[in-house]
Amino acid sequence: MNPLMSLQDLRVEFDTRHGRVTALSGVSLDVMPGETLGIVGESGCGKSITALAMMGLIPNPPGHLTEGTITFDGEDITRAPARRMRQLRGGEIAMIFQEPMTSLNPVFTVGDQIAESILLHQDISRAEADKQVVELLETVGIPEPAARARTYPHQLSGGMRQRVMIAMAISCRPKLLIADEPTTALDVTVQAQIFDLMRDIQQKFGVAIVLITHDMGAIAEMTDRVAVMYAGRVIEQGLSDQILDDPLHPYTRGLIGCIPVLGRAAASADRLPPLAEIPGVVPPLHLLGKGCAFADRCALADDRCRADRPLLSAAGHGHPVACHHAGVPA
Amino acid sequence: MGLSSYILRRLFYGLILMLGVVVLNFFLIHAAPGDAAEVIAGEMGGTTEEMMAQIRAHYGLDQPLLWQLWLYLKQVAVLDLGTSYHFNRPVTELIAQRIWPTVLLAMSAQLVAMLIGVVMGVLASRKPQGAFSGFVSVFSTVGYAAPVFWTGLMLVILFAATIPIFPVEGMVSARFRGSGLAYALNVAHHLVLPATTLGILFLAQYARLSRTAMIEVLGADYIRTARAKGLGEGKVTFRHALRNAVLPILTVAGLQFGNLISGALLVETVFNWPGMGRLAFDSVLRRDYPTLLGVLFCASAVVVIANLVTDLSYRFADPRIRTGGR
Amino acid sequence: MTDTPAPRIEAVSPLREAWQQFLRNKPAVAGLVLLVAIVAFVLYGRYFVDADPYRIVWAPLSAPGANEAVPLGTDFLGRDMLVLLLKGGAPTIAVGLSAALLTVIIGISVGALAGYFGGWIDDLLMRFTEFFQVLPALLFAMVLVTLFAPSLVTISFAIGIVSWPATARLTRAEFLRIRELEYVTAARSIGAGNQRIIWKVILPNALPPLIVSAALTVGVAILFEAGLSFLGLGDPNTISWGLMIGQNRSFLLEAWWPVAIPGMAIFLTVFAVSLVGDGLNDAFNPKLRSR
Amino acid sequence: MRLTRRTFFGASASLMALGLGPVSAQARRGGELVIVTGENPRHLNPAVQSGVATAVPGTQIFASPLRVDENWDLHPYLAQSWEWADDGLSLTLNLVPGVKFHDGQPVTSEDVAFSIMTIKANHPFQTMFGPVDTVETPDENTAIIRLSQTHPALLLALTGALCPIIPKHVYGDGQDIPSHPANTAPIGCGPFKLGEYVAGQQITLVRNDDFFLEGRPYLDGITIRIVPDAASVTLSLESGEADVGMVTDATAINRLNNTDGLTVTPRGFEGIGPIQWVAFNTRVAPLDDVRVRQAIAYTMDRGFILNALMRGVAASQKSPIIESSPFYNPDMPSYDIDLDRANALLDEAGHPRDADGKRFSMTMETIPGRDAALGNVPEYLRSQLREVGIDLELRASPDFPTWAGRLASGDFQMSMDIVFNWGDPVIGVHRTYLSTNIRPVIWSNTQGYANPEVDRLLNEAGHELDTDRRRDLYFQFQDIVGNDLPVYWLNALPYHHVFDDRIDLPLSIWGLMQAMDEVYWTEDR
Amino acid sequence: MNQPLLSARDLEVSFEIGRKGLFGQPRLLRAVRGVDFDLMPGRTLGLVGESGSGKTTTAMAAIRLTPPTGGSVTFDGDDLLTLTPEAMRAHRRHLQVIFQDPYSSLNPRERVGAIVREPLDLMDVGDPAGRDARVRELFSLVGLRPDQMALFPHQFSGGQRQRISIARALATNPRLIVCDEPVSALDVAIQAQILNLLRRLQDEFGLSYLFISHDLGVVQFICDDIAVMYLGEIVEYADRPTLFSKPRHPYTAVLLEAAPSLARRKSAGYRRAGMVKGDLPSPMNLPKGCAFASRCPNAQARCREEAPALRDLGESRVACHFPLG
Repeated sequence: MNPLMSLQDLRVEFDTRHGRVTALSGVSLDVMPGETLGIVGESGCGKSITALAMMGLIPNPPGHLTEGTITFDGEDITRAPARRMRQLRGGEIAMIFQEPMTSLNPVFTVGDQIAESILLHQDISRAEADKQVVELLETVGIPEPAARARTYPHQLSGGMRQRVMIAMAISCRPKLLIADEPTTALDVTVQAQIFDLMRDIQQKFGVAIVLITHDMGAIAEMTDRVAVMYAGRVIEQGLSDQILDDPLHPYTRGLIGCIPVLGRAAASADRLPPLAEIPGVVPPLHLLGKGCAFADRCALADDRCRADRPLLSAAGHGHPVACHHAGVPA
Repeated sequence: MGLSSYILRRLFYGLILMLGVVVLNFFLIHAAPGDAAEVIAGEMGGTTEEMMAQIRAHYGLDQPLLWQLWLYLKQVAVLDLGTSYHFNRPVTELIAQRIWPTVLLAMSAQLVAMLIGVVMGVLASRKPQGAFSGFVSVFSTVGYAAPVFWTGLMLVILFAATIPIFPVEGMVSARFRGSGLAYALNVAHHLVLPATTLGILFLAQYARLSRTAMIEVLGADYIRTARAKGLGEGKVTFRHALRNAVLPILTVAGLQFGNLISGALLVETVFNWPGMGRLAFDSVLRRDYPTLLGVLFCASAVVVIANLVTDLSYRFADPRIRTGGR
Repeated sequence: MTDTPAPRIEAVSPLREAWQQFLRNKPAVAGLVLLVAIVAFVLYGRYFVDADPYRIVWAPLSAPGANEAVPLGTDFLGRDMLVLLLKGGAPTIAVGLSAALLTVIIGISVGALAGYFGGWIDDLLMRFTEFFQVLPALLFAMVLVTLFAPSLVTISFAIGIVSWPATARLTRAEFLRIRELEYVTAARSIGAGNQRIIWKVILPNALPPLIVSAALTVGVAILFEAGLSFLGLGDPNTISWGLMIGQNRSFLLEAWWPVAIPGMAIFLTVFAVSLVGDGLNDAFNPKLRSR
Repeated sequence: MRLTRRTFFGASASLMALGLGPVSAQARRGGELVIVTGENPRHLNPAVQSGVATAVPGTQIFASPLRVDENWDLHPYLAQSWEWADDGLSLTLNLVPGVKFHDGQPVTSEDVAFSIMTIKANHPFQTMFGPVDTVETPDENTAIIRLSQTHPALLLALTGALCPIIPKHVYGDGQDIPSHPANTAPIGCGPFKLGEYVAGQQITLVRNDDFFLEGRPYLDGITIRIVPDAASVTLSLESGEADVGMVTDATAINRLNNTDGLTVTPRGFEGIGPIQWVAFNTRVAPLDDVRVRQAIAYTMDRGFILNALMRGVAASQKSPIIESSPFYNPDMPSYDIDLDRANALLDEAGHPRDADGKRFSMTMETIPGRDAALGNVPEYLRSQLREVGIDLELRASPDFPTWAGRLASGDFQMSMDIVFNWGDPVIGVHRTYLSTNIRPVIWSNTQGYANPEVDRLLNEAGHELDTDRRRDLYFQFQDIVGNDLPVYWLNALPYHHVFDDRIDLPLSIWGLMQAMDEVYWTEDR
Repeated sequence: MNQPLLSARDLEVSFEIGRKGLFGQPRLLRAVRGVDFDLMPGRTLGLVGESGSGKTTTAMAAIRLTPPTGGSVTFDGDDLLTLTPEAMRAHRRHLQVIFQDPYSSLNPRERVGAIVREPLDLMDVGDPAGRDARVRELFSLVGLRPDQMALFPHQFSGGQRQRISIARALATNPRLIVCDEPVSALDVAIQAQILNLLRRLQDEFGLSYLFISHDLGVVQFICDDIAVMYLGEIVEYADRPTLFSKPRHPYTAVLLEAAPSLARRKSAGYRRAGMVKGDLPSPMNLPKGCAFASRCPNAQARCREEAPALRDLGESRVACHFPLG
């Protein structure tokens, strides 16, 4: 099967106060039709920029896509004309964002905003679009959809707004839905509702999803495959089970180990053992050296790590990982 | 809260404010040394002491101050602002003649400034680092820094002597006798320079403000959403961004009215525009109490009403306020 | 288990950082240079040109450049425009500064109390503020000046009285915003009282926009003084740029320079002040920085 | 005395023909006139309001008994002839019969009597009709003015704006006349009727088709446009927006002088005689010393004021009486600038210079107004007084009443002042110098000047009907005040009439303040 | 059982938000409704709930940083709510707070050394030299270098700032620290560092924590006792093993079901058993019966009529008419 979307060796640079810094480097990812790909990492690792690159929405200036190609459904869209990208965006590729509070325009009704998207990509009348709006709102589980279509975003709760965003995203039956931390700003019960909804949508429409998150729990629950990013690079990639059960990169391992997730000896009356820690912080992009970006925080790091950047490779392991000491227990 | 109850409440506060304005000004003006009778006597070209006493009695100036205030407030309540000492006519009549030229001048300056300013700001915001954006920044600083009367005087020099294509004085030609469209055109011709002078000041502010507001809005999440839908930049800018950037612009437009009246006062002086500003100035110089109080009252009323209109348009433009709660 | 590896980092205060940011802003630096030049001209110009500004030195309304002795020409009495410009600068700027100071003092006091305490205090103070906003500023200032006779003091006072509401609103907004921030609660949680929180915790953090607004108020006040002088309500015993415009205005059609030159001086001063103000605004407001 | 009377009679008889004569052959009917003025009237009734602003429209709407020409000669108007009694204590006016007010009511001697008594009671110029006891009305067309004492200025007081005949049936309704509503909607019997009055902006006058002088006025209408800004007045004349203007601004006059198609003339202001002077408060130190006043006079260069400040278009004025008046004494001391003399006088008066070269400080009042020109002389005086060690501080009154109040109450040291002669010295000159007129009102003897000899001379001149004898008395008066300097006269204000060359505009001593029924366009605009 | 260090009884907090019409009745938002809890010395009490549950308001009211409108709070035997402002200020040295947002909880205009020192100055603890030494000590204690004392907050990362906050809270040797979501704004790797640090400090100084969090994982890691809050009320109160193994309130069960877990795999075809419908009702118009009834999978007629009180079910206390299991 051909990938629905494929990023090859993507490099994105930004002009900042510190000069030009590399935000993404050598990022290669494939999204298969109908699957869910997770991209996980700490803030600043480049996962959101990857999502924007997929949408062709890297802000320019200050951003520049300097290397690599993006193909969608067999078409090279790396430097596609703006018109073509607009057709794809909202039509074939849709996106939902982290902040449902601010991602809807406060001065238009939610119905208007969904209808706008529909009218942009389908040649139908406004009345028909309005009908679709109500159907979509019903699909995403909004009660009294006809009435809600006439409300403004601020009259809805966060969860409802994210549902509206999803309705807007699926309005033109996209093949790919990019969800950038869609539940981070929501309460856990609402997060669960949204996840359930996304799963339903995927089943119903067969849409491929790219889920960007920092939450390993979400990865487990939602994704088929996962790419772990660190400092603008993919450092480990594979089936979600492989990554969760058998992480090879010390960073991935740390990331999984440091989460106080439920289910570990929950019922024990004793104190739980201390959490695993990754010392230090993510280095700023403008201070990256030529070695492994994780070397400063890594217990396994040696001179080679600091001098020579490991490449993503599946050689000798079950799945691709970028580490000289892959698989060595810390 | 419903719209009508909102308006009622605002009007109520507005009335209280106006009452305060009247009372404060009344006391301030009457606290000045000297005597209104001297004003009137002076206006008549000199007089005797007996006549001064007569005048005092005639205008009630021999009454206690609080009693005068009470009488004045009673008059104001029925929109009678008294009789001008200088013009010897009802103040309401004087103001009625003068208020429209001022409103015309202020509103045309405001409208033109807003329209052009917003367009400039929007264009500048699309390339915040671009040359045009830089021009808008500098232009707005220039427009802000030039004293409005000075700009006016410079325009007078330019258009009086060098390129006399616009009249530099008055609102309508002296010998003009037409009406209807011809009259409007004549007035418009006279309006060009004063409105430009006054407008430049505000144009600069609106350009700067809308540039900032647009840059701010264009960075908002919902703009990213609009782009993610596949909307073109034109629609993103004018449909999604501008509708939101208009809100801070409206706020400032509302706060601007007081300044607008102040600016109009100077501009009217330079261009001999027959508005309230000149009336006010004449009344200050002649200590024409009733006229001065009347002008201050009406100017405040204009500001109160303008603020109310701004608030209402804000409510209209921002559904978060219209539908209550945020 | 320290987070940051060894290299010592120098302490960079937010003010210093803003200053560095300011220095990167070319128009703002140009404005600052211009402002310093104007102030130097006004303060030290007498070392180059020292004369009684009232002295009649040449034929009235002599054009700039017509006579080397009076490079900027003469006014309607034949007084040296250059000397007048020098002497008129200090009062002009002084009025600007003192009016701005008054504006800031009243504005910050009212805004801080309203924003910090909220409730009925806020309601009351805001009604009071609205009241002053409804009064047409220039008209009201004219009334004040005529009542108390025109002098630099009354003019500064009048300008201050009519200009403070904007500062008060700004201060209030900042206080409302900062009041909700956690470091204010943190200060309270370690036992800081209202006085300390208002003046030592919130105010320093509210200052950046207030400094910007104060800088711009200086410009506004200078324009205001010029407007009053132009209307003939300036202090007749103190030479100011506005007074020069007012005095020479009736000769405008015969001689443009006695009006244009002080006008230009006012313009340049306010222009410089507002460039600096804008620069400060950008420097203090990192949101706009990257854009 | 007999001679004088005959002179007056003669003048009236010979010129009667002109006043009532046939329409001038070359005069053309039609056209309108736009007059632009910086003066803003309170209302339009000159009977109770002095000043040019009211007088210009007022004299078009109201007619007076007599009129005067540019040579101070009198002519019939509403009165077709007049006759003095031998004792000079009564004057008989024979009115033109059948004259009607604009509302169609007839003009009778009752109206004349009512008008004169109204003016006597309400007009600020108390000396004008002060000696009038009664006005008798033996028949509809005859009015006899009875005087308590001889009054040489009476005939002039019956001309122009000084004696508008107002309708008794309108103003006699018992209302207070200074605030009478008809003052802004006046009914008169003059050549023009009020069209529209927009206070502070514009007065439109339309031709009175029933005017009693056959064929007059020639113009269809007059628009008086009130433009308080000097530059604007100039520009509107220059651009042809206005046809006639009273221009008071020196710069503007120069500019207009260079404009083609405009006549610019100082004529027409002989009557009002606008004099600008520096007033001294002779009651307070150091100005109670005549040497100090003289020293100050010596610091001022009239030539500079005339040339630099008045831009060469104002006339010099060395005397209390306007120099174009027959009573002007040309031998007045002129106090040409002499700083040494000034210093010497100040030393002599006991005001030595201190270490910094300063003698003393003084304050000077300035008249508030939008016209900065009024502040120019004080500004000049400040510069000059510094040369002789006097610091001058200007005290700006915020408004006219404050200034007037300070002068009236003697709360001043020096002040600028502008005072009009108003035709006859009795009306406009005596008030400033008579010690009996030291009153707390403006434009009285606010200097507090008291000289018994001056009082005597003026009182005598005020009753003297013989012109030569009167002139002699005024010459003596001018000699004394020229030395005493209760005020220091600088110049006549640079008032000029400016009008389109195509207008035939006879300018009497009252200028535009007399009926403009004889004005016509020599060709179409 | 020994005395609780902090104990709240029937705590109430209401806010006035606007009025109906021009002169109408003020509208009240009841943010905290009759909350009782006891925090034992040396232990950690967790207040758990979603946004709007009133957990932060409860904690802030308990230490009088938000004025309570009813109830009582005793700290070490003293009734905090009746103390004079001066006495309350003196008590604050024993009651410290760590805030949620590391970016707004430190005054950006003060050097971090001064921030940590400020409580010592305000409480007049020790002499100036001693205070300097104490600040150095605190910096090492939380894993910062003393030479960083001269820096300003914006020069630190989020995790470091939270360490500074902790140092400030520790400065006066308090007995109780209120931790208001201290790690929710941090990346997971940093979160672990801070959680471990908090626990280490607790052991070292015998601190008591009132710990507020929406994250059950974090709560499970650090808390000994847990109170689950919903719309201003405590709906379940139990010790950690009990709560996580045997949730009795349907809401607690729902929370546990919704919380992220590595155990639920898409690959294994995981489907959530059931989830609450809709959103939190508005606290302005609370229902007559149980606040959770509108979203509860087990709600019955009685739940909508009658508000359940918190009752003792042996190991836990639950406010539900029909507790689970």
